[in-house]
Amino acid sequence: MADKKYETPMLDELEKGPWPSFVKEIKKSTDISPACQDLLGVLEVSYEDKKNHWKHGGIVGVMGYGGGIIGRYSDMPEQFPEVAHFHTIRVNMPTGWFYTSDALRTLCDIWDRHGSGLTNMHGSTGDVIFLGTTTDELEPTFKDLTAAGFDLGGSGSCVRTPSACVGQARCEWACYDTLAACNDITQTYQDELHRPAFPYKFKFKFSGCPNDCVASIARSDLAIIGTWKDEIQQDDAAVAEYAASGLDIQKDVCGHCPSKCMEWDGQKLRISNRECVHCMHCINVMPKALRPGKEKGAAILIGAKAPIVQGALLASVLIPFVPAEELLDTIKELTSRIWDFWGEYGKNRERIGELIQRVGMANFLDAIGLDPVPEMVSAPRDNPYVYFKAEDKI
Amino acid sequence: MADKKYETPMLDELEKGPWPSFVKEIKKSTDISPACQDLLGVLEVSYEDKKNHWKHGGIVGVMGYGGGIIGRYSDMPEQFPEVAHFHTIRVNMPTGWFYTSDALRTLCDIWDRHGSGLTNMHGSTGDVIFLGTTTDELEPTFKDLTAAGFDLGGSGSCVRTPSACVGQARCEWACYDTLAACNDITQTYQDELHRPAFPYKFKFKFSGCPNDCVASIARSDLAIIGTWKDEIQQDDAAVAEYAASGLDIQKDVCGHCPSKCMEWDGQKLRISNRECVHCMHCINVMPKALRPGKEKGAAILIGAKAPIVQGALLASVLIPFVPAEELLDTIKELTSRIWDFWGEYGKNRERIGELIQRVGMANFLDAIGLDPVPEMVSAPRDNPYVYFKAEDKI
Amino acid sequence: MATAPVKRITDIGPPSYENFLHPVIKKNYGLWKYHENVAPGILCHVSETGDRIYTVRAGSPRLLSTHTIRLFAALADKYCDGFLRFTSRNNVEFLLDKKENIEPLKQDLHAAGFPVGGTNNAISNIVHTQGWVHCHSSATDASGIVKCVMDALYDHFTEEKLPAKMRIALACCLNMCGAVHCSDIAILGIHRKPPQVNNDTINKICEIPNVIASCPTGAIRTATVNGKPSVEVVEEQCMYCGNCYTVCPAMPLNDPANDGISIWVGGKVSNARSEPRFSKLAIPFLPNNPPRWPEVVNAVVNIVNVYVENARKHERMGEWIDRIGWPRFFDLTGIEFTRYHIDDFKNAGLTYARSAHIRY
Amino acid sequence: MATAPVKRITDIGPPSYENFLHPVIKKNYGLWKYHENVAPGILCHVSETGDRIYTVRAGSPRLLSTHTIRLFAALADKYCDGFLRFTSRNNVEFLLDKKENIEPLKQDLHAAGFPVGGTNNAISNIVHTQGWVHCHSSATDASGIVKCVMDALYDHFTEEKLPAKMRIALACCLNMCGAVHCSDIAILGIHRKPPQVNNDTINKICEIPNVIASCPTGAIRTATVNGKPSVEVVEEQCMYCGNCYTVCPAMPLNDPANDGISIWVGGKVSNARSEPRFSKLAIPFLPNNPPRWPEVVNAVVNIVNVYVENARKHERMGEWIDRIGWPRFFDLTGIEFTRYHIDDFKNAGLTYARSAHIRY
Ligand code: SRM
Ligand code: SRM
Ligand code: SRM
Ligand code: SRM
Ligand code: SF4
Ligand code: SF4
Ligand code: SF4
Ligand code: SF4
Ligand code: SF4
Ligand code: SF4
Ligand code: SF4
Ligand code: SF4
Repeated sequence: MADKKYETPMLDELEKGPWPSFVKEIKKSTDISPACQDLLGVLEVSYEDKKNHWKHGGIVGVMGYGGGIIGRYSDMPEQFPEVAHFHTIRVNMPTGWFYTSDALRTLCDIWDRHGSGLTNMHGSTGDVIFLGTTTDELEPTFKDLTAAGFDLGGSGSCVRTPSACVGQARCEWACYDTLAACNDITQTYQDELHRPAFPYKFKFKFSGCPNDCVASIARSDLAIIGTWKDEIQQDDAAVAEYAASGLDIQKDVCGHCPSKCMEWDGQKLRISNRECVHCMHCINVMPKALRPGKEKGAAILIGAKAPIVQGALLASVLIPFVPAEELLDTIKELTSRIWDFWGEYGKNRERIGELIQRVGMANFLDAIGLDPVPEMVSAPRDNPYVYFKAEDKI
Repeated sequence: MADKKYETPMLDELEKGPWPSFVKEIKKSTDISPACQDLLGVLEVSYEDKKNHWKHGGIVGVMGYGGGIIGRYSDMPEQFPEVAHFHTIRVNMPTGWFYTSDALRTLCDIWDRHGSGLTNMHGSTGDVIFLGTTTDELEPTFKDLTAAGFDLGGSGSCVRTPSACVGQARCEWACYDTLAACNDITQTYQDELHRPAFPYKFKFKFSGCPNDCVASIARSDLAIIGTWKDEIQQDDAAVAEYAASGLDIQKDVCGHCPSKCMEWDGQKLRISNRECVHCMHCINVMPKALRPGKEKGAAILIGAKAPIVQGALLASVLIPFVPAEELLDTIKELTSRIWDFWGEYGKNRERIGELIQRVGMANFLDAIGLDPVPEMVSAPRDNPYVYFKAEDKI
Repeated sequence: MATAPVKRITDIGPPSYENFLHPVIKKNYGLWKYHENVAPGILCHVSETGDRIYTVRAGSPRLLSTHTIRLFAALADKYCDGFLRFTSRNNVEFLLDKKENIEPLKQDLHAAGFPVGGTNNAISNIVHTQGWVHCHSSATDASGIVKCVMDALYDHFTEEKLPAKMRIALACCLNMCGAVHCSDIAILGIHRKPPQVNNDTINKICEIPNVIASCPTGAIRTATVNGKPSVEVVEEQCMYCGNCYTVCPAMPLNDPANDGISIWVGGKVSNARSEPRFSKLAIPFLPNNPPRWPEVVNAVVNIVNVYVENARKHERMGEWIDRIGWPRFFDLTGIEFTRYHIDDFKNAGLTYARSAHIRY
Repeated sequence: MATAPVKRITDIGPPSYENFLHPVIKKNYGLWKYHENVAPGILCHVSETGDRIYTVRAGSPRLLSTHTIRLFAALADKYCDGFLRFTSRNNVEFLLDKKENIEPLKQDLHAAGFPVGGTNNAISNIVHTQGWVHCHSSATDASGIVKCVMDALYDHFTEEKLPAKMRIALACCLNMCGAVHCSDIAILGIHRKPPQVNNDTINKICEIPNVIASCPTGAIRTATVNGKPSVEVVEEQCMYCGNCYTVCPAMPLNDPANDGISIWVGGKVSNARSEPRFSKLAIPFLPNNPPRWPEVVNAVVNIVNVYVENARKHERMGEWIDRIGWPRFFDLTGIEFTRYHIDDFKNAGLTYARSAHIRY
């Protein structure tokens, strides 16, 4: 650790306590870059002032890319010259956040050479965040990254870095290969990822089952959620073992089944698979006894987003089920139709979810050439304000 | 029955079949008034044309009243002169639709003298509907009605005829005296009922318990729904009898309890009354064993309405519980504050429910001087778009 | 010498219900302890005092001649000491203190063509409205369809063979006079053409700004036609609600070829088990086909049958659909799911299925 | 002689994950059969082949120095043949094929200050954002509050003593980078003053029509100030969302006295049991009180404690509140219910309690 440059009594308080301390991390990095000292300095000021000391980001980037860098300037550049520029670089993580120690060290080496030595592992979208460098260092960092086989993630109005749950790599419930799908989509849309050309951002997230461990339904414009179509695979002996070991199957399993489609008579568990909504609960509770069915695939949902502008949205069902083998083709075909429509009709800063809200799902379906199915709605309309189309009238 | 005046082959089809026939009723009445012949005639034309033959109602009424009469004119007056005028008179029914045979005959006598002899027993709001007379007969009918102790119901932008379920007169579940309350409110607001002075209509409905047998929650601006605050009265011996007689208490009673607050171990039924939402289901299924608690009263809900203009609304909770003894005073106090606000801020044809939607519940509560309580919402807001008031900021 | 004018009686309100209560009811007012379903259409309420009152409920077409009302009055005199009432669904209820009077009353009613039933898990009377009999707004008839549907469902009125209560209602236009919007099955008259503006009269008989303001979707704008101030309707923005017509007679929207019926399901009013809720669109359009409306009757009967076959005890229509899901409802009933089922009014976004809870 | 320019490498995307998979994972890819919760922070996945892979999950502050990343790399070399990953909630997971390596790894991690835990029914890491460390939009810090809250909830990370999973998240402004809006407990930075328009620069650096269009509530209108085109904000219509600031730097809305924190509860993402749902407002405002934010920490700890004491097994926060009702939630937590809890945005009407299902 380099010598202390500023008094940071408030930040020092955050070195205390059992949870690992980000302040310690910043302090540790002061030997990598002088920017870390100034970051501590300006952050202490923020802690005193109760406000941030950053200016609205300017447009900085690497040659030929429109995204991947978040420009950031201090509003106290004279006092903290080392963070006068303090841009972040979003590095597209390997799908599923898998690394070898070598790969990690490679990233560290690059960042120690060109930046603050501070990172986020990872950003909320999933990227490796290189936290803080100057404009001059952007291009050299990029060069080293690509040479090492890494590339930038997304920012701005483009495809954002897609992410996937651990999936079949380490999870018994993955109903399709989330890692392969996510990686394929990431590679397929490299141009759209690096060169913002959309009305706003577009996020893909891939979860292998309805537990949705990458929160795709809450945070992605296109959420691919694994599921199955046939019967839950059931091992009666293992069910009996759970019961014998004290699990109250009636209460803890059947009692929480949202579709009330399970019956337990003390001996035999009966699932009305026809009514099962594929919530995962029973499987979660008895992983040795129950497993997703064999006819695997995914549901595709559309339009999740945070509150800005017109209010937050969860994703809604677009295609209730696509068999695993057809998944990638379907996603790509669908995506191109969605982007065509969005590109033409989307307003500036209008996410696809908000556009659908604005034009209505039925019109959206017409535009992308999908037939309406009841799975798309929680219930049919309750208001009688129906716009009948001319062709349906006399 | 008077001689047939028109061929009505289509209507004749509606004399067939087991359900009592309204066509027979009209035909029966042809001996009372020639209007019934012309009504059959014009209705047959409607059946041929597939559209009604009535003109938009004009303003007709009795002296000093603004409501109670629905003006109606035929659009084929030359062909059907007897229904050229065919106004309805809304007669305020006795609360709870209770009659003696004499009272009914009194009404029949009046109507045979002055109108078509056709009625609706009753209109959707609850009135006795005298169906069809001429402008000239309105005042004489009114005179005879009041002489016999009857008065008109509401129409136009006024208090509409309040209605109540049978309540304590014949129902073991009534948590307050719906008939007394409804009758009192009807009498108290005679002026507001007969002389439209509001932005739009205002309906009161009184149900003795959450079964809501007058559909108050769907159809009234102020819905008074009986309920109780303490524990469900439980007769264990009677519960055992139900069980013995074959009722599956687990499945049929506990299994449908929306708050999952009942437990049945085969011997004893245990209700966590603290969590009970007072839905009535268990009581409905076991009326001999379970009864509403002893601390009785009502919840007051506001703002139900049909779709026009901004979409249908169910009523929403305004006061979660008022003890039975305080109910009438509370309703009146509340009503006067509501009307003050509505009178001042309500737009033309804006029901109170829509006004609340427009200004927001919190502002409405401020205006009528009620404190917000969590019972008013199904859940607190999920969007972070909070308008903080100046007094809560620094 | 002029006679003094008779003082005009006004604002007296209805006569007090207390005048019309059966003595057993008066005595046991507020003291009822429980009730029994004696038979379809027959209830017995038992008081804390041990007294009993029997109710015999009969179906009615609601549109009643005074002849029929007098008939009911006579039956009440014969069997009930003259006491009777009507229900919130327009049935007539005879109130008896003598059990032995039930059967003869039933027989007399039957002879006069009035079925006894509608209690407990039966289909009670259809709440309905004026239709072509009296209302200028109507997109369909009311009494006629009700008659046809109840003819077809007659046995469900006189017997109790449903899993739960079933409430059917009909309204002849979107004003929805009656709790149509919260019914197990709702039959709703609809228009499908925008209003035809009467350019000659509108300026004389209506306030044009009011007409414009009346439209929930802002489909109406000012226009000058033949030099006269008028309005025009943007066809794509009109969803035929008729509110402009309610406000202004110069905006009629009847159109026999396009008027018709839509069917809605799964609503309820009671708080029993699940919360009250609106009915949801099942069939966007069926033609008006008087006098027997076979398309509507068949549609309703089909839905009732599928429900009866599939729902569990105590499940109202909407609760049953909750359990099986809408896709299966459409599947089982054979009703086509169309773009019109997807909401596109104000809160449409909240009806999209925002979870991976999907049945296959 | 000039050297040929090195071809610039672009659009290569990330290196393939396949390069980074542990051999046991590669072999058993897609063949996992079930898993066991060995201990807090330790999972064992068992394959159809009988192979096992162990996961040791350690908490991380997310803001990591390369020093710490190198430390993780070294531990991975020591115990895991160099294989590790990070989770979607920013924990680090060491992937071991040797059970006997678990304990020593745990001890090394512990010695370095990194707790093992966060699996199963524990409180996992707090998903969070940049805060004062890097973002110009922030109404509060992120890492600082996370540190304080996790210090207080430390035992809930290292032990599994909750009725179900609990996900806490923090976002420093309404942009909500992270799934804050669907968390069991969400900590959200908020502004409470309208933007202060910089009348000198706005016309130069922003497109005024864009600024006006950016406002979800239409609170911004054109104005001329000192002869220059600018905008003004109608204070009553502004709900401090900051969208105008995102679009235009001349609309800053930081205000130390009024910026602060709101707390939201009961959201979830998974489809397990109940559908995914948004978090709902619990506490409208708590002050920014660095460095330890005691008000926020106490509020969160209180909610966690009340939940732990009252919820049933398998009930996530929101599911527990479903059962007991919001009135009781406010009652048990001692949180005041205010006018701000009642929604008044677009779909507000749908949040009013439209039934007589009431708990007393
Ligand atoms: C770095 C990161 C937060 C973090 O600490 O992890 C981040 C940081 C910013 N986000 Fe974000 N967002 C980040 C993930 C998210 C997510 C989560 C996700 O992607 O799963 C969301 C919510 C999901 C969504 O997209 O709806 C998110 C929703 C927003 C929004 C609101 C967008 C909306 O449609 O509602 C904005 C505002 C904007 O786009 O103008 C925003 C804008 C920003 C900006 C660029 C600020 C701005 O107004 O220009 C922030 C730059 C901060 C800085 O100085 O570094 N950020 N942002 C995350 C990206 C790292 C990465 O690439 O991995
Ligand atoms: C007679 C009756 C239907 C029936 O056959 O029973 C009726 C008939 C009319 N109603 Fe109604 N409404 C009748 C009960 C209702 C109800 C049910 C209720 O009160 O419980 C409703 C739904 C509940 C509600 O108020 O929201 C109802 C909602 C409407 C509406 C829509 C109001 C709204 O706010 O959405 C209109 C349109 C209007 O007010 O302009 C309306 C308008 C009308 C008019 C006056 C037509 C018009 O546009 O001017 C109808 C006159 C028909 C005629 O020619 O006789 N009628 N109307 C009912 C009154 C009889 C009575 O007094 O007992
Ligand atoms: C007579 C009447 C009240 C009145 O003042 O006129 C009435 C009377 C009774 N109702 Fe009702 N209800 C009456 C209209 C209603 C309505 C309103 C409506 O239909 O428009 C409802 C709400 C309907 C809805 O939810 O859509 C209604 C929902 C109930 C319920 C709840 C049913 C459910 O499970 O959802 C019960 C409880 C039960 O039946 O188990 C109930 C129970 C009863 C009981 C058993 C109460 C009692 O202990 O006396 C009465 C005999 C019911 C029966 O038919 O078996 N009553 N009841 C109404 C008869 C209408 C008719 O002729 O059929
Ligand atoms: C490693 C990770 C995926 C990844 O690719 O990184 C993961 C891995 C597993 N999840 Fe998850 N989940 C992971 C994030 C999530 C998320 C996303 C989030 O938290 O933002 C969710 C949705 C959270 C929500 O609903 O708000 C999530 C909801 C679940 C659930 C459903 C829990 C519930 O009852 O609602 C299960 C099933 C269970 O635990 O019973 C589950 C189960 C699992 C299992 C048991 C799956 C398996 O068989 O391997 C894994 C071990 C879980 C554990 O922590 O005990 N995982 N899991 C993520 C670890 C995050 C962390 O560091 O804590
Ligand atoms: S989303 Fe499903 S498949 Fe993916 S890690 Fe979570 S539990 Fe496993
Ligand atoms: S997955 Fe969910 S819905 Fe299906 S049976 Fe299991 S608990 Fe029930
Ligand atoms: S609403 Fe309740 S009290 Fe009134 S009649 Fe119906 S069941 Fe009885
Ligand atoms: S009244 Fe309803 S909520 Fe209360 S215990 Fe009975 S069934 Fe449950
Ligand atoms: S529903 Fe419409 S058409 Fe029918 S009576 Fe009411 S206003 Fe008239
Ligand atoms: S019918 Fe309704 S939507 Fe159409 S113009 Fe008239 S008011 Fe507007
Ligand atoms: S939540 Fe807001 S303040 Fe925090 S990083 Fe995202 S944009 Fe910046
Ligand atoms: S902060 Fe939001 S609401 Fe306020 S003026 Fe800016 S965009 Fe509009």
